[in-house]
Amino acid sequence: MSTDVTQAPEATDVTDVAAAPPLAQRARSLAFAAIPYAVAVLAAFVVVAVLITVLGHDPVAAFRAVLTNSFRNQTGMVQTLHKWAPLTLLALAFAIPLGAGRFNIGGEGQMILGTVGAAAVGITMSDLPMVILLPLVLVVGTLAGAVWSAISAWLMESFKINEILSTVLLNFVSFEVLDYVASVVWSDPGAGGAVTLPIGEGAVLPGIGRPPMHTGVLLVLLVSVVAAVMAKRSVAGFELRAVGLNERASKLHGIRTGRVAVTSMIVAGALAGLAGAIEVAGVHQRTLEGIQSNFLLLGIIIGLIARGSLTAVPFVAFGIAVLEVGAGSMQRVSGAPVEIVLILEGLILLFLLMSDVATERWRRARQARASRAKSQLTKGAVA
Amino acid sequence: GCGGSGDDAGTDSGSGGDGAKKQVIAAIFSGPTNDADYNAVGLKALKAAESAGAKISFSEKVAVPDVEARLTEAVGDGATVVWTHGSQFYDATAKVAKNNPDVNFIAEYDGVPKDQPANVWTIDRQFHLGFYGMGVFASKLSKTGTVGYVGGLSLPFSMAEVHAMEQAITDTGASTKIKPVWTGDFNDAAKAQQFSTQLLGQGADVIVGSLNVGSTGTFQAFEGRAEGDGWVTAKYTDKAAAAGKHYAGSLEYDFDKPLADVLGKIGSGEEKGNYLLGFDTGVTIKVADGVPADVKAAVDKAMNDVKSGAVKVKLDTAKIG
Amino acid sequence: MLQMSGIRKTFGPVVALDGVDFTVADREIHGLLGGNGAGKTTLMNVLYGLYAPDAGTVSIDGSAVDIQSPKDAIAAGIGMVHQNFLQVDVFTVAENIVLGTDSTGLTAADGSPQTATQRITELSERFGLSVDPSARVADLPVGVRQRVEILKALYRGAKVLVLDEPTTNLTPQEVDDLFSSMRAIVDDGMSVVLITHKIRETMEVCDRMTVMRDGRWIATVDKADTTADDLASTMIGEVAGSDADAAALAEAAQVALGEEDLGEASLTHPLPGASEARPGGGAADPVAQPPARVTVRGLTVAGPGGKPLVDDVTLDLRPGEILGIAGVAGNGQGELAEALTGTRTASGSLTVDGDELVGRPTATWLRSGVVYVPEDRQRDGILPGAGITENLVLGSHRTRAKAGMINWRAARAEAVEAIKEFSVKTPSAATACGQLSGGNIQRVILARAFAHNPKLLLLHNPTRGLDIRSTQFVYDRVRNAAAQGCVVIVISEDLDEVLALADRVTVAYSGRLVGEFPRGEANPYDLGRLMTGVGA
Amino acid sequence: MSEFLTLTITAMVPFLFVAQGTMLSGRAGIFNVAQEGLMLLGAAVGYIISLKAGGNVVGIIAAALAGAVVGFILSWATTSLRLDQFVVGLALFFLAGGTASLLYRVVIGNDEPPRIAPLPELILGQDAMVFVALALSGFLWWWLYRTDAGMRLRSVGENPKAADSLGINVARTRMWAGTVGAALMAVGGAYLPMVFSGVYADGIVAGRGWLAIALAFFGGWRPQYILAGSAFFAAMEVLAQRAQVSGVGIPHQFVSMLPYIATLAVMVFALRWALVPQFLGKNYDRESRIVG
Ligand SMILES: Nc1ncnc2c1ncn2[C@@H]1O[C@H](COP(=O)(O)OP(=O)(O)OP(=O)(O)O)[C@@H](O)[C@H]1O
Ligand SMILES: Nc1ncnc2c1ncn2[C@@H]1O[C@H](COP(=O)(O)OP(=O)(O)OP(=O)(O)O)[C@@H](O)[C@H]1O
Ligand SMILES: [Mg+2]
Ligand SMILES: [Mg+2]
Repeated sequence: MSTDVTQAPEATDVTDVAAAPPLAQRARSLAFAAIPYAVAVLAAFVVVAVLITVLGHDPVAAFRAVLTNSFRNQTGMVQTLHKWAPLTLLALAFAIPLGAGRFNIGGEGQMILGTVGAAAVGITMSDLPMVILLPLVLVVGTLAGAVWSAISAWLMESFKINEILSTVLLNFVSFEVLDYVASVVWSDPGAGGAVTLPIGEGAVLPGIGRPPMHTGVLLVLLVSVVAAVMAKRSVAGFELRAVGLNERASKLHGIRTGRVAVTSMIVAGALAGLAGAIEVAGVHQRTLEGIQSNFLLLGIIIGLIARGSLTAVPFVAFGIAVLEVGAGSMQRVSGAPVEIVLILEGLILLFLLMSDVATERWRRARQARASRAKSQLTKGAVA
Repeated sequence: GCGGSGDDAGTDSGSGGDGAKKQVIAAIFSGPTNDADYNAVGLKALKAAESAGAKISFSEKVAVPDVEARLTEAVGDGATVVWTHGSQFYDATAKVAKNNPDVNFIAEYDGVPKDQPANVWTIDRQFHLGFYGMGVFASKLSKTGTVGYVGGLSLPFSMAEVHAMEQAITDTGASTKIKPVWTGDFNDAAKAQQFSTQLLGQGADVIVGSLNVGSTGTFQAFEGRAEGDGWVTAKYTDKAAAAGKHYAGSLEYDFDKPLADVLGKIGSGEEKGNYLLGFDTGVTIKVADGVPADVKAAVDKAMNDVKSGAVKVKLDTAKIG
Repeated sequence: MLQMSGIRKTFGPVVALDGVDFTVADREIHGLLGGNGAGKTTLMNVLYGLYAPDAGTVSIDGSAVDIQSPKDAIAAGIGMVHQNFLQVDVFTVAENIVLGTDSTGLTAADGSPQTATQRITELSERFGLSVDPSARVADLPVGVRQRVEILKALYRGAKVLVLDEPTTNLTPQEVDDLFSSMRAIVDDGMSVVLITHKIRETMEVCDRMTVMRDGRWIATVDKADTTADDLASTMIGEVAGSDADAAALAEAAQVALGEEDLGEASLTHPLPGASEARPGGGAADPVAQPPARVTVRGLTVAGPGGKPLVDDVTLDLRPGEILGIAGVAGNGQGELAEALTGTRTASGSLTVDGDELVGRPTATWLRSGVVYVPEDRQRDGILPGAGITENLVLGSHRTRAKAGMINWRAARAEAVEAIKEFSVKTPSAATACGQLSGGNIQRVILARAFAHNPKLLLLHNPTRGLDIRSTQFVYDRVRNAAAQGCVVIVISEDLDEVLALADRVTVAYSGRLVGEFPRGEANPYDLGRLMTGVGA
Repeated sequence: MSEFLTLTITAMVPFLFVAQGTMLSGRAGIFNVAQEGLMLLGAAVGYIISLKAGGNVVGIIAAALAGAVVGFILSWATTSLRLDQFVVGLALFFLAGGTASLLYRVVIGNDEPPRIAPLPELILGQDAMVFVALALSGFLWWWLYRTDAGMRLRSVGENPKAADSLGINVARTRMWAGTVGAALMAVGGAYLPMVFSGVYADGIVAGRGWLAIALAFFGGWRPQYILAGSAFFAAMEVLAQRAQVSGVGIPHQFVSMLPYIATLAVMVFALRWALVPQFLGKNYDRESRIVG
């Protein structure tokens, strides 16, 4: 799963492995690499356009909404970044344990616990000044997420209970926890849903710009840079990958594999918890039923599209955030039924993956042709 | 930050249009508008507004975390009135309203919110009023003296509904017992079916549903029972076709008039207010044909008493269960 | 009867086979020889339909066959025993054997096929391959699993049986059994292709041999027309033309040839870089004995049934000393190796330069200079999906890090050096280690081991599956490390190897170390008796 | 039959279909994660076809076919193209779920949905699908452990390379196991409107697809334990509901946690059966030396 390893430059001569290709060449190859993805998105749009037309709506308006919504003004951008933040954290929460070969499907429950922890502090200590309250809210949310994933990690290490099983079940438990907190403990009587009371003023993440973007976005940016650097360069990142690649060999070479796996799960829970805390402190100022949205699934998808590379996660997350924000407005703008969005997203995903395969096949075919030509040439020379 | 170049381009594009004060309404629905339930009722009202000359657009199946984005986009696209259908959207609506003082907002709220912005109308659904009538209805229908109440989430409004039913029973001097349960999901029909079956098994013979599309499960629980052996009621819309022979009626909500009224007030410059939903403004208990006449009479009387003020229904959100 | 011609196969930039021709006659045992990464496995995988060749044809009995998949190969009468067993661990022997054949006649009684069981028993008797059909293969020792693999092929009525380095996993007795089975198979009208690095084995059992090098066919010879030495030099190639290299390779060639008098040979012809040069000098130099660098006291690994897997092992090892531990596989060598390197919980004591290590985490052992080259390299030695660079860093990743960060640029540069120094055949340092041929994987592991500057180096079957040149290379490296004061323990089932390397030889038997012979006093006969539990 | 038993059995049936479908695909190495979407699609197709064609049997068959199409796409994309099983599964979850809603919208429109006839009772007050589900579990057990084809399928999930080397067509085995497995999942979805609600609604599945994945793990990917596990889980669910109906004095949110926590608790004491196919979710590439 480790891209850092498998995507290294294609060198045929051992000696030039250490040298990186020049920047211009890299930029160009990056641009070329983007073409298949663009084609994939386009293909998905074409299929969906047919569908929209058949249903009697205007596909052009629909797609204009999808693609431009994030960029046409600051509001779109802020909305996109507000989506990007939890998506990135949830994707990391999936990708980090994945590095160690563990599937954390519990990002949703961990995030919910994060919102509950954050809201609990934000509501009960609402009078504290911001310098104390805000950090406290974020820390408690993070810890709550970590504790939730620690349960799965503990079951996994001590009882060999598959983490997919335990995280899925704990997600369902977390819904009940949230329901209890939002409709019993700190319920907002006026809200027609399970919604808690608002958190104190001092617990709110300050915004910047107009419309305000909450500073949680910057926090997530920082977290993703740290995560990427740690994954690429740190001992911890290496051990994580090693455990995922071969647990036995890692153990024989001095890595405490159990500890690495458990840590990866707990870090994941902490990140998901932080996502919850940021949603509370930055967006909703409370926790509420449904606050987890579909961040878990999108996070998994992002983590997998990034092939576990933590460096790629924030970029992929941005792409998905643009799509999500844009797709959401499609119906209002074009009148096309809202289900089209799901179909579009599903197709884009499928085609993106397929474009990878197509590129790879094309590249291999070209390589094979080239190497055959070369061998013909050398044979000719000998003859 | 995200680039400092632009001033907000979209905001004033709508207001500069033709001189006529044609309203451009954008609505936000929480579920699918073809649910034959709460969202369908909303769409109907919106369509009515369209017939009355407004320009409309809407988003459905909007999750709470996404509503702010949908609202801002609607404003950006030139909506002059934005309506969020469902009180879970109030907070986001108020927030966006504060940022967009030139646009009018209609939100729903159970009660009167604190710090209601100057450009926000709220519609108070007062579910407890309707359920007072349902209390009379169910109590009269029950032969066993046990009525099951099947809710989704145990929200304050749901508590108020149960308390209002209890008040109705006390007021009518009956000794009917209410067994309230919450399935955890307004739309999970399977859970509703299971709970209803258990309630029926435990001696209840009337099921009062306070669900959305999950209500179909309460109907299904009567499958295999003889006609007349128990009754089931619903909320929001007439569900006679789906419910079958045990259907006693429904507490129906119609938003056509409330929406038209509020739009009218906004049109006449009244930008903030609280619109109360009650038996005089679109709420009604529609009793099915097979229901005994005395029951129907009692329900009608209860509705009239509430409407006239002869009966004061207490709003009690105290926790149960 | 079988003819492959012009076979070409590339993996990305790697040309694994370059126009190879290969023929097998009726009723012959055909040896396929060549260095690591020569393409032997690849050629046979092409034959078996596992790899689609870029070019080339296969014909059987004169008519061309189109082999797209193992199914076609099986239908064409080709059977193959793979270098790494391809078995379903949770299945029984019988299930593994009949899997995929038509109508296995499963019964409800014990979930194992009745008629099939009969046939398996019959086959195993006929060819001397005894197995228990109802045993779960995961629970079986390698020797038996090997037999299961052969039975799988025979059960399908193979006419040509390919054995890819079958002897690497076997004890000498088992090798003899295997060879007689092979004879029986040939007598039954089949042909066998035997891939091996052991020239002795080919000379013993093969009728003809083909030598490959660098993905090309080099020569095919009759046994009658060649000698072991000729074969060795053909395998090694042009380089052997120079005298210096030839001399350097002689010893490994001897091990490969498996000359019986090797014990003496090593006494009478001291080899370059051998004992005298070393500070410890082992038994050969009794005068100036420095104090022990590694002491082991009562090292014991508890076993599941009360009987310890490793039983009260006590050793004193001087700097520069090479201890050889011979033994038949399954006498607790694996557990002993792991206990001696801190990768398995054990009781007792082990000190390196006075530091007690038992009970400390593996990382501490590594930091104290204890380095382990495990036997099962695929499973225990590498991160198959990671590049060579990362594999070389494994184990030293903590010590080389500054502030918790690894300098990958430096690591890459080192890797490029190591690849050159250890002649690892790879397209790049970023190539996934799992893609390398068996022998090249071992080179990577050794490169990593020596880079640790070990104080105690434990090698378990270090040259299994290595070609002559690599074997010699390993020996030189081991002696070099010893010359610098490293204590070396070589655990090997290859008696020749133990005798060639060790200053002192002992035998693992049933979890204990029995007997002890200084260099030169050990002879294969005595050792053999200890190994089988007869002597001492 | 006692009400408790009847409720448990009916609650178990959809889980059983979906978890056994998950198991069947999984034993061949295909880890389907589109259950939630497949159940929705099954429910929508089952409902619509039952309504329009006037019979539950046709509805169930149509649902199975719709599921099979999705399963075929999953299997093809992961065996022929070797796309990541998880991502494709999630993409198909979106696609299937979206298609379900869209179909319903297009066919039924905005009207109040008519109810379809419930599944008729067969014997013991249980409908035919109960017996189909039980028979299916028994059949799968027999087929997996007592037939050659079953053995081949298991080998593909445990060690596809070994299977391949014995001439077993790994891709084909995975193709049909993935297809049939998905069809079963859709049937599990179709059961919902036929028994619990009479109509289709977007909220009808409510996470049961994800729970079915957990149940496949809970049952150690073996049909007999999946049957036991689904029954246990359903019983816990009904028990929790019973507790709420009778009123136990603890907030119902905590009572509702019972099935999930009980399942985890059982796992703590049942390490032994917690097996997972070795190649679950891993694509097989014949020419790659790297396993997985
Ligand atoms: N599946 C594969 N993917 C990539 N490269 C491969 C693959 N199989 C073989 N190779 C490469 O082809 C070359 C020949 O490998 P092969 O395994 O045939 O060698 P061999 O002669 O069997 O060596 P050994 O004696 O070490 O087993 C090597 O360079 C190897 O890295
Ligand atoms: N002697 C027997 N008689 C009847 N049935 C048996 C017998 N042995 C095993 N079985 C059945 O065969 C199946 C496999 O049994 P077992 O408990 O060994 O599963 P397993 O090997 O752990 O599973 P898997 O092979 O899937 O990993 C089970 O359904 C078991 O009940
Ligand atoms: Mg080989
Ligand atoms: Mg078994």
